[in-house]
Amino acid sequence: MEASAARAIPAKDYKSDYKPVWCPGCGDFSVLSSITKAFAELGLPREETAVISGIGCSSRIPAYTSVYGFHGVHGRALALATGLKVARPELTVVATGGDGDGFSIGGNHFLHAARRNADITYVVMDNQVYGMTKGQASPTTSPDWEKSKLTPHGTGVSPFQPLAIALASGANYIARGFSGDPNGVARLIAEAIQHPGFSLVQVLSPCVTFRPEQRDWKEITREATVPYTDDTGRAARRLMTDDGFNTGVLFKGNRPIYQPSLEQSSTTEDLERAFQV
Amino acid sequence: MEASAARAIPAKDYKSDYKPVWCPGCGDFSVLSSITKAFAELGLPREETAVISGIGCSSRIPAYTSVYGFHGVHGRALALATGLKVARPELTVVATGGDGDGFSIGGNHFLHAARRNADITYVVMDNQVYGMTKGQASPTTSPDWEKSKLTPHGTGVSPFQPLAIALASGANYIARGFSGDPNGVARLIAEAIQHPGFSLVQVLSPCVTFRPEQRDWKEITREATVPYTDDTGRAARRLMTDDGFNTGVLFKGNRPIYQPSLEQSSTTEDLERAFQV
Amino acid sequence: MSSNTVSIAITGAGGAGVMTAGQSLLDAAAKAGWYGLMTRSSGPQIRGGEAAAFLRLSPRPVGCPDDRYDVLFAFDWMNVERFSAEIPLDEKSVIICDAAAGDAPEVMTKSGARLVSLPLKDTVKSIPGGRVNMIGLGILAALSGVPMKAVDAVVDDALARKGKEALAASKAGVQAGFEMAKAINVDEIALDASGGSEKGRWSISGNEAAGCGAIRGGVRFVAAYPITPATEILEWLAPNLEKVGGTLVQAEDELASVNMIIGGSFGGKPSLTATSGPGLALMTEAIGLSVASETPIVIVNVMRGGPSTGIPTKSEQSDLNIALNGLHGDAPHIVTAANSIADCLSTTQWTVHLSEKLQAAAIVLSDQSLGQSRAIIDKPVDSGLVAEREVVADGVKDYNRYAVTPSGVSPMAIPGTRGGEYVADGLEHSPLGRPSSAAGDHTIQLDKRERKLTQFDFGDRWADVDGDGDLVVITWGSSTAPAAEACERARAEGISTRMISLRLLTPAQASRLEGLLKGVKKILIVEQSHSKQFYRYLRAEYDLPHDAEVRVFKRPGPLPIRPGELLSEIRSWS
Amino acid sequence: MSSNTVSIAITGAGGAGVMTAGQSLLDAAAKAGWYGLMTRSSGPQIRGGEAAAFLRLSPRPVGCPDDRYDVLFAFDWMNVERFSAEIPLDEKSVIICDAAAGDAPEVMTKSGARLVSLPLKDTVKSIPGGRVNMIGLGILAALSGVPMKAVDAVVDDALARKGKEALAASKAGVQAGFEMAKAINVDEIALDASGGSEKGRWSISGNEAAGCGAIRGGVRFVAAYPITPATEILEWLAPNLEKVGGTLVQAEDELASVNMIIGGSFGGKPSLTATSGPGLALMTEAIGLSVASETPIVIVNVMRGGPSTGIPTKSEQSDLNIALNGLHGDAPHIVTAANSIADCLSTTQWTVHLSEKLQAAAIVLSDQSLGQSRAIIDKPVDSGLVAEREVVADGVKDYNRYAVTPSGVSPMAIPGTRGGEYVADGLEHSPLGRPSSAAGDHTIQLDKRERKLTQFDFGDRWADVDGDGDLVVITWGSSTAPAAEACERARAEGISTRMISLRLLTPAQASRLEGLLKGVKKILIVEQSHSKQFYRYLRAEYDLPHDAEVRVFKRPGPLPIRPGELLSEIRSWS
Ligand SMILES: Cc1ncc(C[n+]2csc(CCOP(=O)(O)OP(=O)(O)O)c2C)c(N)n1
Ligand SMILES: Cc1ncc(C[n+]2csc(CCOP(=O)(O)OP(=O)(O)O)c2C)c(N)n1
Ligand code: SF4
Ligand code: SF4
Ligand SMILES: [Mg+2]
Ligand SMILES: [Mg+2]
Repeated sequence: MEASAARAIPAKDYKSDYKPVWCPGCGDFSVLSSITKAFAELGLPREETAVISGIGCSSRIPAYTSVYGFHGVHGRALALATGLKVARPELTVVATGGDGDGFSIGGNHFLHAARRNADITYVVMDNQVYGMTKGQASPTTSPDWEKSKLTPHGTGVSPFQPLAIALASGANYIARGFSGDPNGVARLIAEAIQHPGFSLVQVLSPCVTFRPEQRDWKEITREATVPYTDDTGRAARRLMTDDGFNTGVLFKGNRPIYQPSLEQSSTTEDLERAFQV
Repeated sequence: MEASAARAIPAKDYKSDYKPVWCPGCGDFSVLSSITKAFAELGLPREETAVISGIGCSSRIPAYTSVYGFHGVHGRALALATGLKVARPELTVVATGGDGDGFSIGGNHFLHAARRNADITYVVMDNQVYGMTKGQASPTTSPDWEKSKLTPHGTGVSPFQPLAIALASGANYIARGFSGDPNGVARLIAEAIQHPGFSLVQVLSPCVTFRPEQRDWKEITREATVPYTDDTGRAARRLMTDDGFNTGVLFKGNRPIYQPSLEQSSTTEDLERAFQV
Repeated sequence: MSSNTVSIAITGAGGAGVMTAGQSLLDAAAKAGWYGLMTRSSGPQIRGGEAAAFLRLSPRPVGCPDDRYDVLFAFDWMNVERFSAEIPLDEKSVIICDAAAGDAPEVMTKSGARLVSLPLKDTVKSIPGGRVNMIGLGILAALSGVPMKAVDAVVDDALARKGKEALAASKAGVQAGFEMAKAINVDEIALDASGGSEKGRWSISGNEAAGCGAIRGGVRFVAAYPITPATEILEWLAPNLEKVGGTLVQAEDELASVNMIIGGSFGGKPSLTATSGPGLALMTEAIGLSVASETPIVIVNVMRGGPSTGIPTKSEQSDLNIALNGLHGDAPHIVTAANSIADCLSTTQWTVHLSEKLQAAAIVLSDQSLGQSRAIIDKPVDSGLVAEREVVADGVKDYNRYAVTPSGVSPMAIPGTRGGEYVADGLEHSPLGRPSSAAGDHTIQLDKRERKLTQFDFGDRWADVDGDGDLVVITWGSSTAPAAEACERARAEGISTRMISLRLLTPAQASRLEGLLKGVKKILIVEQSHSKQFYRYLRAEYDLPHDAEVRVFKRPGPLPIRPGELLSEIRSWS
Repeated sequence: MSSNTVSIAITGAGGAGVMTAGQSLLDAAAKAGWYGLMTRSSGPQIRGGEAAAFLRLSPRPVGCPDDRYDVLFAFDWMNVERFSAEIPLDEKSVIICDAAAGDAPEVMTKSGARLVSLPLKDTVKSIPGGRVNMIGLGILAALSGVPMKAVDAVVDDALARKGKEALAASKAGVQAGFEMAKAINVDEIALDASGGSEKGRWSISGNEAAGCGAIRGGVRFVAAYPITPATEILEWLAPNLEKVGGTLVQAEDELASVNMIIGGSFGGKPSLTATSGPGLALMTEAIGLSVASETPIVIVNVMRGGPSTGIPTKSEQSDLNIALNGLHGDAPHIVTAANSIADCLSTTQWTVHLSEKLQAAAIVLSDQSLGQSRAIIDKPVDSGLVAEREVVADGVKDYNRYAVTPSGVSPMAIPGTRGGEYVADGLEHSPLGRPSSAAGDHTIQLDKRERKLTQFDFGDRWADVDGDGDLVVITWGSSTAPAAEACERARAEGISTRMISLRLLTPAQASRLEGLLKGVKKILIVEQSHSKQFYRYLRAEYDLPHDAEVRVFKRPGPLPIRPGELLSEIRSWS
């Protein structure tokens, strides 16, 4: 990477000239800025960077950046990102998406990407709702939210704990941010990219259309007072009892990274010799 | 349930007369016995009981019982079991299967069944391998196991922690047993069935064919010395640092159960009135 | 038939109140005893972008948009070019717009339509709390001939709980619109209000209709994952199912939802899910399980533009292939198709009945244009077809779940039935239900699963057949309405045509269709797909007469197939 | 042609060494310069149950099992009835069994085969460390005419590292068997050992061949989830791919594996996965993503008995429907089929080439009978067809990923290429790659994706065509070998027949096939499915001559279609 040349790219140049489809006021605008700021801070060459997503409002993000991207199918961003990273280890691979995409239909890949611990950064814009399909409960929705016609008495189901699950699965870096603090989120993303292995950055990103009450998040979120730990036992306890509004880095580990070597040692003819009688 | 009449059924009558396809010495024989013992202990009416599985050696178990059963597709036992339980709450629903079925392809349903917390008992015969497909690594396989041609240098990936994940997801009862102790496992299963909500019983059940070294498990497994807790924070810490060989009940919670009411309050005509102009 | 109907397009920026105006006009037409259809369109913005409502009103039932619009009502010109392909105008059309909105764009005016610019924003200023869209409603009601009384009744219903002032403001707006309309010569457009009759009319979308058909058919368990354009089926079902003793589970994904309904059905409850293409693709493995284990399930698939994520908000008939042939192995199942909004109800109900009767996996095909459009229809007659599963009685002896029977249907034991304990299996099995890889068992069960579908008498519902003549139009689903209207118009011109709309796609009713096609010389196949999926299906399953000329009118979404296009096709061939 | 080949079935309980005996005999035949085929069968037990090895040896290439077996060699009679349907015997057959094994079961003897009971267990007692299966090997080698020298060489190879004693014991066993065989009159069975030639012969299974073809074609990234009967492709690839600079990821499920290879391919690496029916069903949603985003991927689908979990260890050609039509939306893609074990290599290689060239999703169909059987074949010539993706150069300006081109193929930018930054999308899109629901963009891209497949010249590989005559046999995949052998035999009898085996199933090469069928009067379609999937496909895609009579020979798995059955069919028609 030609760091100095690359470093010259300002954050705005990581944005495309394509107008987001998001509702005015959607938290995702700010997450887009945080991502591009993080890219600028790290001086990532555009052509060596890829943003991969699934389906949802938040998953529209790749098209609004100017790097390589893939807007795949619902729930499979991490699988696609893993394939890309393993096949092309020199690229910076950032997966993005929503709480529905990542934790509902995509839950299995979330588990296994964290466990596999390839060097991928996963930015989840958590708005505790399915925005794109017009307001159903997501795994992170609280059990008593009654505004979705699909669950008229609320889901009655305890919310999904993405950070605790990520930790139990094997993620190597776990952080939470709030879209109301774009610079803070940018720092978390930049650090996540730099930290080896699977990094999760949960960004609380309000859906002003279907969860207007989330505008209050700016009052509720707070920077975590306890510093992060690298002890999984302590982190587990902390994340299990966390109320979901502490921001900052919550866990940084040293778990082994998944990256098979791609060195060649034989020719096809060598391999074929084994078939000879 | 006519308890007294039902209680008369001996464990062996919960077995069918169909010969298991398992290899001689397979741990699953003993798990089958534990399940039928648990049924007998609880005096479950056969017709009110269902065993639901996916695909794998372990998932063959329903056919070897004499209760209702469903041998579904790979990885979906918990989804099918959830549908059955929600639609027919009065039945006792036990899901069974292997570590591949439950934690690899079935990982997402594992997460969400635990979170939903319907009153289902899930018995996983964990042999840290895909037995049925002749010996590939499963999520619980240790990273340095090199016997599978698919991962000739080992998986290089940290093992899946089923109990920690179950806890983080919301399971209400978490226990571990060893197939070498069929009575102990029977007790855990019986208790799991009685405990409301989603109960996980991980049974270490050796695959003598592809993991012959697992015969050593009888030396390694031990009854947990610390009693179980109902505190999720403490349980999280404990399960994250657990070495995988402590047996017994490890967590019992009081999390809310998922069971929508099935009472009727209207007729179809009532509903249709809303369409009238 | 333009003479008997009026077609109106309403466009405007987000917040302009396009949908409220359109919906109120439709409701008012219904109150007046008319029929009508309203479809919606919007730009790419998730919320708050430009929107369009397309209405067609008539004293006779209306099945699809007309060839052209009588009126385009533009609150403003914001991104209106996005809709221009959807709004065919001509010299007889009237474009009504706000004088304050600036010049009408060329793409609209080049049609030669008469442009009427009215001082909407100015007028509304004089009405405290008034909104421009209510003025629009008044103008459009007057233009189409909907009586003021009906509009008032709708406004009353809608705004009663908003308080007196809001109500008064709205009424004043409507009234102002009515007055303004006098300035436009509307005689060519407005219908005769007296045509209507108010008996038992329903206002319903195809998705609501599918939900209602499910409940009528006896469905009591639903598990599903939201997806456009099927979600409204679930949103209607969730609160309603629980009232009749059923329940709906929002699943974590489509793999879960389809397996959950297999579980519910195994438990004896008629079970259903609803989805669209991407979700259906995820379900096919488990649909195969339903086939092999003979556990009945119904999947309503509301088609949208494909492939892949495609065009989620637009209609297309391109999931036919996967619905018919998307399962691995030899997996006979049922595929039906609703051919109108009202038919979403009766076809879903029928399909639940069939699925339960035949212990079969069944897919109902609907599409976005049916599912998300709203129509004024006659209250659908209840066919009385409900779930009637053949079951064994408590205490059954020597029970063989997959017993070989002449019909191919083997009585099922529902958990709770003593003596019926069996294990349902996706592995091939013996009649007793034990896994078997023997050639004999495989053939017996393959035969049985095929036989129960091919030997069953599906009765008259397999197709809608209308008219006579040796030009036959064969179509299905939402292409039926434009085809039917084209045939009707052709007949009015003296061209005799017959229209066949297949409701039962598989098992194919070969002898029935082939009987109808005997001696036919011209066959026009109509479908909304790019790769002629329906045409290929017809070739594969039926012997079309060798000496007939076969033409295919096909086009992918998102633009609807219009009756006039098909009429031209028919005319040019006669 | 029984006269030129020898067919041997070996059966026995788990641990009897059935597979070792069979494999050694095959290897020995190969060493002798013969060709051969060995397929396996076993009971339901996961491990250690009864097993059978079916061999056919010949100085000429062998594609499928023969109609009958010359020899059944039974180490014991344990559950042998499980295999009886797979082992047709007649009066000319010889059943050899251990005198200690008890009476031969009626199901075997009723064929009228000559029963030879030999003191195997008794004999082995006199050989310290000896095993019965080595005696069997000796007997069978003698019976079939495989020279002792070749058997010795094989035993040397196999047992070298087990130490001298083991080697000696085995050789003694083989020798004893050779001696014993003299007691049997074998002249009618044994082949002339001189027929062979040792040049460049390979021993390979269809699954290994597919793996090898993938690597030859340039595949360097594989992600997959194990499934019977495809796993061996992955097990061969994992250790080999890494030697040539590629890698294989064991994914958590099939949804992950297919999306992973889309990611790898997006990254510029030719990427592949392998699966079977249930896994393919789970992949169809993402295969649609490959189609819409034009990211090439290859899926090798090794078919097994269906539907659902079906019969995992047995062969069937019943995933044709899903491979062709299992995607939602209009999703043109490539489907090829390997028609022999050797062809698993060349068809996979060719398909990788096509997929990359056309930026298309491609499915290679193989099946259990090809994938898990082992053949002695000539070393396959390298076609030289490799991945050649059309890409843009570093520094490209004004790049449009989905640019409209005459060929339909738009040059791709691989990450790392400056100026090529684009977003691949499963939503319908403009040429630039931006989401679009406009009718114009949809049609342009649908046309382009179709055009790139229909306009491409696929050359001669689309089908294997052999012979002449106005009876034409049309078939595909593993049904090809019995069909070809039946045609050959028919020709030998003076019945002229032509055999067409389609290798390229979609895009259908209509004009090519129709050209071959001009004037043909009799068409025999041969396939291993229950619901005539191939026949329906042919009807849908090709105009079969109106005046030809079409007959279908179809049967589901698990029993193989035998050449003699087809010959009878042909004969009865001539
Ligand atoms: C297979 C499949 N199922 C369902 C959908 C419909 N769908 C699109 S986005 C979405 C949920 C998005 O929620 P989230 O990921 O939280 O994103 P948000 O819109 O809230 O940012 C759903 C259910 C789909 N596109 N594909
Ligand atoms: C969709 C699908 N993918 C793959 C398979 C193949 N398969 C069958 S069982 C199995 C793994 C079983 O492992 P586990 O659940 O641990 O059971 P065990 O045999 O070890 O008891 C796999 C991969 C399948 N049947 N279906
Ligand atoms: S619906 Fe919600 S998440 Fe989607 S763009 Fe609007 S505010 Fe954002
Ligand atoms: S392969 Fe392993 S898990 Fe399967 S039956 Fe044999 S011992 Fe048990
Ligand atoms: Mg969300
Ligand atoms: Mg296992």
